[in-house]
Amino acid sequence: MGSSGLFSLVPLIVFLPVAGLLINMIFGGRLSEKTIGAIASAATGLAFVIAVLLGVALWTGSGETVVVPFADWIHIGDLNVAWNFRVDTLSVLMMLVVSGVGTLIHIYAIGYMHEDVRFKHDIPRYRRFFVFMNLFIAMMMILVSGDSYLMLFVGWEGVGLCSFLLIGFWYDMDTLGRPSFANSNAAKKAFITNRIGDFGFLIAGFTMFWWFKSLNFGDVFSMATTIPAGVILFITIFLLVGVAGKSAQIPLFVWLPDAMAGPTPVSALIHAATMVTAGVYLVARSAPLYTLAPQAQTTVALVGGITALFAATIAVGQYDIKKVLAYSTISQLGFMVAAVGMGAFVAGMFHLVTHAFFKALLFLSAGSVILGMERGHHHLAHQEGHGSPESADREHRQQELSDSGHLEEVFDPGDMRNMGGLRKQMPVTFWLYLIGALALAGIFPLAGFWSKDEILADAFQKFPAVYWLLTIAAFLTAFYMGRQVWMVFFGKPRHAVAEKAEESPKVITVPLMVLAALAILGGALNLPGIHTLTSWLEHTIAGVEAGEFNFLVAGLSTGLALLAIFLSWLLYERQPLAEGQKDPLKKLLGPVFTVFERKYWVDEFYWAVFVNRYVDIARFLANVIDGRFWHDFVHEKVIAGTYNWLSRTVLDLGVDRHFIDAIANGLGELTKRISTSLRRLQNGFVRSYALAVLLGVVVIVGYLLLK
Amino acid sequence: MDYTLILFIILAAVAVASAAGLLVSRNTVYAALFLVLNFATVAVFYLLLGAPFIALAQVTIYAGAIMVLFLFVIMLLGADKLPKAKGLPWQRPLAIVLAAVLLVEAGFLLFQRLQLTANLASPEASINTTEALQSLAKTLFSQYLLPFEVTSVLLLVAMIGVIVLTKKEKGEQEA
Amino acid sequence: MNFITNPLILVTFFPLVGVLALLFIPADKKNVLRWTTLVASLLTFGLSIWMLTMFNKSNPDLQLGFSLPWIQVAGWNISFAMGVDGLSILLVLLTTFLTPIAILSTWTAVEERVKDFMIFFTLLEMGMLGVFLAQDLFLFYIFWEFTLVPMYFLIGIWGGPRRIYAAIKFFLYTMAGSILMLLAILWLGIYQGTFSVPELITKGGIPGNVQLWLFLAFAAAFAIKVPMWPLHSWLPDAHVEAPTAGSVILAGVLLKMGTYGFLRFNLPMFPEAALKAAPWMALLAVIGIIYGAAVSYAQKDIKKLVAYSSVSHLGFVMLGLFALNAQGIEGGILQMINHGLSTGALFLLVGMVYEQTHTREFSVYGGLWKIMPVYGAVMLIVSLSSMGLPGLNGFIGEFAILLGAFGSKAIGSPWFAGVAAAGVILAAVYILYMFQKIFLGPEGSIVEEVKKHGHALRDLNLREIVTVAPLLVLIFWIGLYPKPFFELIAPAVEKLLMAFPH
Amino acid sequence: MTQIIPLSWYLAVSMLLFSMGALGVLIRRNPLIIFMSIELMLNAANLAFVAFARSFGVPTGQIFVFFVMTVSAAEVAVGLALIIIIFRNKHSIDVDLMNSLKG
Repeated sequence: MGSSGLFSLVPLIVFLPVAGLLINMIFGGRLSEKTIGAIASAATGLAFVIAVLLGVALWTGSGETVVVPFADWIHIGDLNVAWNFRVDTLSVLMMLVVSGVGTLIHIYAIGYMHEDVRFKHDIPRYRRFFVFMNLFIAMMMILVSGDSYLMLFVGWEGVGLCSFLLIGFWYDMDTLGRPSFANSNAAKKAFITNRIGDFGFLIAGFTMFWWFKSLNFGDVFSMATTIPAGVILFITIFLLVGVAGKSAQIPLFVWLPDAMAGPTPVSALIHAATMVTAGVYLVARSAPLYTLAPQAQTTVALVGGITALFAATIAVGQYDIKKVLAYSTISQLGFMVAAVGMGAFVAGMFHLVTHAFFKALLFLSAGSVILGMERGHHHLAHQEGHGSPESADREHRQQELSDSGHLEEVFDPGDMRNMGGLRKQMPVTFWLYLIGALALAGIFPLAGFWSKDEILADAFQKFPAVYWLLTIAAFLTAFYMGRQVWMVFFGKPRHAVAEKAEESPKVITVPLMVLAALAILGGALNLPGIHTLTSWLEHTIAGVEAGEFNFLVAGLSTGLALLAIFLSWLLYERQPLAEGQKDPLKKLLGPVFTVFERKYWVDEFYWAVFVNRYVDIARFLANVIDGRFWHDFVHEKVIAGTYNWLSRTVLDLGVDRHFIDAIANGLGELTKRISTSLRRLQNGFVRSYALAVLLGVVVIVGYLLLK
Repeated sequence: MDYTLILFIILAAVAVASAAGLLVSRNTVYAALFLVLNFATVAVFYLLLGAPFIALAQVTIYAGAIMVLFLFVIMLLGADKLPKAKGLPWQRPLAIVLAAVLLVEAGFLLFQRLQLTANLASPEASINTTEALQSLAKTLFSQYLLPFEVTSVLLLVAMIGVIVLTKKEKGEQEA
Repeated sequence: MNFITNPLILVTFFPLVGVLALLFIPADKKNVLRWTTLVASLLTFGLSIWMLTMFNKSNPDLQLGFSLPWIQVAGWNISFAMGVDGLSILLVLLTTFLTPIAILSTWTAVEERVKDFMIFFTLLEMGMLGVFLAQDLFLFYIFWEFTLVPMYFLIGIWGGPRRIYAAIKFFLYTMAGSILMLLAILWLGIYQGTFSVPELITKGGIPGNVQLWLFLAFAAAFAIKVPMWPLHSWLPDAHVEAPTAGSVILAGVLLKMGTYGFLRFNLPMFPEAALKAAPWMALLAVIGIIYGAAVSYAQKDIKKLVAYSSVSHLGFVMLGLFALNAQGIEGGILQMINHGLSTGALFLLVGMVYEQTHTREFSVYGGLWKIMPVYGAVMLIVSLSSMGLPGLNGFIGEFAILLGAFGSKAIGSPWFAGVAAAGVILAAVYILYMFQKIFLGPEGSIVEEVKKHGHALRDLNLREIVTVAPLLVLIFWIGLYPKPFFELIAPAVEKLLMAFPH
Repeated sequence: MTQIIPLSWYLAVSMLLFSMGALGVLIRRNPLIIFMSIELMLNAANLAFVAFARSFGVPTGQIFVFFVMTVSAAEVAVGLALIIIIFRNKHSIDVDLMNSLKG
C-alpha cells in the first residue's frame, strides 16, 4: 500500500519546525522580518501538510495504529526507550489541530509581532519569537506523536519550556511595558507549577515501569488488565497530577491567568488551543488505563467539573480582556477533562478541537483589539506631542517609563473599562469576535454548541453531579462572553484612546477569518447521527460509543445561554458602562463579586501557605541550619574549636609550655649563652679563619709527633 | 763539590729568596714577578728530578698562563698597593709564630723521625730515555683516564662559572 | 607489552611533560605559558581518545592495564597497577576534556603567577587521572592525596578574599576522611595479603561485621569528598573562594572522585555491607537532594547557589549508586559526567560575568539577556541541563537514577525516589530563580556600575564561546543520543551487579 | 760523577716554601697576594710529589702533579673572577674589609 510510505514521513512533523527554527536562529540576523515570519509559518504549514497526508493515509487505509521506529534513545538494563512515532487517529487529530491552528497563528503573528516589537521598542526580538514558536510546535509534535510515556514526557516538558520562554518573552517588563520582574515571574510560575505536575507524571511513570517493565503505549495497554487494580489507580491518579499541571486544573491552574503576560499569539496557541490540551490528550491516550480505574475516572471528572464552574465564576469578575479569556480557557479545559474523565473520550477530544478553533479566534481577535487600542494610543500621543511622530513617541514612552511608579498613569490597552463602542472603529474584528463568543457560548449551530452539548449529554447520562456543574458553568460562560462583547464593542468609548482605535491589517484579519469559518463549521466534525470523529477515534480508543443527541439537554443549555446573554444585555448594554463607573454586577452581587474579582484569593493563599513557607524553610536551612549550625557551630566551634582548644590550651599551655618547654627552653637558653660567647670568634675575617686552620694543623701535627 | 749540588744550593736559595720577596713586597706586580721567578726555579728542580714533562708544564701553565692571568687582573684592578687598614693586631705575630712552629715540626719530622737517608737515583738513568715519558703517558691514559677526563669537565665548569660570574646583569650600571 | 607506551601510563603522566616544559619558560612570558599548558592538556585529551579507541567496550573487565611489583617489603605486596574499565573510562575522558576548557577559562582571569598556576593545574590533572586509573589501593591512595596539594594551592593563592580559610578547610576535611581510609587500606593489605583491587574483589571472604567497618572507613573518605550531607560544609567555602578554573575542576572532577570511590571500592569489595548500608546511604542522599536544593535557593551569591546545587546533584548520583540496580548505577555514572559538564559550565559562565562585573550578588544583576544575548542563551541551555530538561543530558541521568531508585530492592522503598523526585521541582525553583535574577527583569544596577568604570558589559567573545561550545555539544549529545555512553558503562556495571542478589 | 742529592733536601726546600706560602696567606691583606701564596703552597707540594716519584721510581707522583696543576688553574680562574666581582661591588679588594659573615 502506498500509505505505508506516507507513514514514514512522520518524523518530518518534528523536523520541519526544527529546521525552521534552525534557519531563523542561524541566518535570521540577515533576513527581513517578513522572511523570518514566512520561514516559520512555512515550517509549521509544511508540518500541517504532513499531518494531512498522514490523516489521508489513515483514512484510506485500515485506520489502525502504525508505529514508525526512528531512533534508539535510552537503553539501560530492561529499560528500553526508543524514539518511535505513533501514528494513529488520536495522534493525527492532535497533529492536525496543532499544526493547523499553529500555522494560522504563525501567520497572524507576522503582523502582530511586527507591531508589538515596535510598540515595545525592541525590534531584534522579533526573530526570537519565531524561533521559540517553532520550537514549541516541534515539542508539541513530539508530545502527540511519541510512542511511549517517556517520549510524551519529553514533549510535555519541552512545551513547558517553550511556554516559559514565551510567557517571559517580554521578560524585562510587566504587561504594561514598565520595567519589572512581573513577566518573568509569571513565566517562572508557569514552569514551576508545571513541574509539580511533571513530578506526578514521573512518579506514575516509575510505577508503570516497575510493573509493566516498559513505558511503550502498546506494551502498557496490552498488559493493563494483568496488573492489580490498585496499581492502575495509583498510576492514573498521579497522571492526573500531571494533567492538572499542564491543563490548568484545580489545584494547579494558577499559572494560566498569569501566562497572559506572553504576547497574544502565544496565549492563543499555547495557552488556549494546544499545549494546555495536552492533559486532555494524555487522559484520552491513557484511556485503557483509566477505564480500568473507575475511582480515578470519578476523580478526574470531578476535578474537571469543579474547575469548569470555579474558573467560570472568576471570569465573570475580570476586567482584562485576556484574563477573561484565560479563565474561560481554564473553564473549558475543565469541560474537556470532565468529559475524558467520564469516559466520554470522543466528546472531550471533539470539544478540544472546536475549542482550539474558537478560543484561538477569540484570543487573536482580542489581540487585534489590543493592537487597535495601542494604535489609538499612539495617535493620541502624537497629537499631544510635538515634532516628528517618532520622537514624540519616544518622549511619551520615556515619560511612561519615568512614571512607572504610578500604576494609574500608565494606559492599559487590555483593560475593558478603557474600551467601549469599538464595533465602529474595528468592524471586522467585531464580527470575528462575535462569532467566537457565540461559538464559546454554545449557540446553535456554531461549533461550540455541538461539542459542548455532547459533553453535557454524556454527563447527563453518566454523572449527574458533573452535569449540573457543567451546566451552570455553561450558563456563566454565555454570561461573561456577553458581558465582554457588550463592554468592548458596544456603548460609547470610555477612554480617549478607544475613540482613536484602528482596524488591524489583513495579515492579522485573514487568519482570523479562516478560524472564524472553522468556529462556525467545526461542529460538522461530529454531528449527531453521523459521528465522523467517533468512528475516526474508534480505531484508537477502544469501546467509544457515539453519544445520543439529547434534545432536553441541548434545549436547556441553549435556553440558559440565551438567558445569560439577555441578562448581560440587561446589565451592560441597556445602560452602557460609563467612564469610571463601577461594574453593575458589583452592586447586584456585592461581596460575592469581589470574591470573583479577586479570584477567590487562591494566589494569595498559595503564596502564604506554600511559597512563603518554602522561602522561609529555605532561608532557615541556609542561614540557621547550614550557616549557623553546620558551618558556624559544628565546623567552627565544635571541630575547629575543639582542635584549637586542644592544641592551644591543653597541649600548648599545659603540656608543652609547662613541661616540655621547660626542658627545651632550658637547653635552648644554655646553647644561646654558649653561642653568644662563641660567636665572637666568628669575626668574619677570612684570614682569622685561615689562621685557625693553620693552628689546627700545627696542633694536630704536634700531637702526632709527640704521640 | 759536584756541579749538581752547587746548582741545587743556588736554586734552593733563589727559590727561598723569591718566596720571601713575595711575602714582603708591597707592590703586587713585584710580588707576581717574584712568584714567576720561584716557579722557574722549581721548574729547574723538576728537570733535576728527571721530570722534564712536568717541568715544561710548570713553565707553560704556571709561569705562563696563570701568572699572566694574575698580572692581567692586577692591571685591571689597578690596586697594586693597598692603603693601611686597621687589620687584626694579633694576626701577624701569631701567624709568624705558628708558621715557625710548623717549620720546626716539619723539620723535626723530616730529619728526626723519618730518617730519610735514601738517595735519589741518578738523573741520567731516566732523563736519557724516553721510556719514563712513555710510562707516564701510559699510566695517565689508562689507569688515570677517568680522572683525566673529569679534569676536562672541571675546566669546562670553571670556564662557564667564570663567564657567568663576571657577566654583567642586564641593566646593571657599569661599575 | 612495553611499559612506556602503555596508553594509561601515557595519559596519566603526559601532564608531567607539560610541567617539564613549563619549568623552562620564563615566568613573565604569560601567553607562552598559557599556550603550552593548553597544548599539553589537549595532547593529554588526544591520548585519552587514543586510549578510548583501544578500549573494548563489550569487555566488562579491566583493560589496557598492567601491574608491576613496586614496594615488596616486609610481606607487603604493593604493585604499580593501573587499568581502565567501564566504571572509570568516562571519568578519565571527563578529566582530560574539562582540563583544557578550564585552562582556556583562565586566559584573562589569571594574571598573577601564571607559571605557578599552570604548573599546579597540570599536576592536578595528573593526580586526578591517577586516581581514576590506579588499580592498587596504595597507588590509589597516593594519587588521592596528591590531588589535595595542587588544589590547596590553587584555592589558597588565586582564590577570593577568604581563600586561606577555605583552602585549609578543604585540605583538612578531605584529609581527615582519608586517614580512616588509609587505615582500612592497610588492614586490607595486611590481612588479605595484597593491595591489588581486582585481586581483593575476587578474593572476597571478609566477614560481615569487618566488612561493615571497612565500608564505613572508606565511606568516610568518599562521603566527605562527594560531599554527602551532612559533611558538605567545606564545599561552599571552597567553591566560592576558588578561582573559576579551580571551581570547574573541583565540581567537575574532584567531587567525582568521591562517588567513583564508592563505585570502585565500596560496592565491589564490600557487597554485603553495601547492601546493608544502601537504605541509609539513600536516606542521606535524599536529604542531600532536598536540603541542597532548598539551601541553594536561599543564597545571595551566584557561586554559592551553584555550589549548593552540587550537593543536590551529587545526592542524585549517590542515590543512583546505592539503588544497586542497572538503571540506578548507570544513571549515576552518567550523572557524574552530566554534573561535571553542566555544573562545570555553570561555574565557567558565572566566572565569565564575574570577570566583567567583579560581583556575584544577585541583587545587582538583572536584565542581562538583552545586553548579552549569546551569554543568556548559553546560560539558559546549561541551566536547563542542570535542572534536567528532557533532550539535554541532565534528564537522562536523573530519570535513570530515579527510575532505578524507585524500584530498587536494596533501598527497599519507593519513598526515597518519590521524595527525591520532588527535588526535581525544587531544582526548577532555584535554577529558574538564578536565571531570572541574572537575565530577566529590568536592568540591574551592575550595568550602570560597569559603565561607570568606562566600559560597557560585552557579550561572550570568541575565546569564551570556544570555551563553552564543547560543553554544549556534549550536553546535547548525551541528551539526545546517550547510547554510546551507556554502551561503555553497561558491561562493567553488569559485572559489578553480579555480586549483589537480584 | 754527579753527586746524588738526598730526597730529604728536596723535601726541606718544599717544606720551607710551603711554610712561607702559609705565612703569606696569613699575613697579607691583598687577596691577589694571598692567592699567589696559595699557588706557592701548591708548588711546594708539587715539588714534594715529584721528589717522591723520583725516589720511588714510579710515574704516579708526576701524574698527581699534573692534576694539581689543572685544578689550580681552574681555581685561579674562578678565584680571580670572584675577586673582580668583589672589587666591582666594594671598590676595594682588602680582605679585612670583608666581614659580612661576622656572627
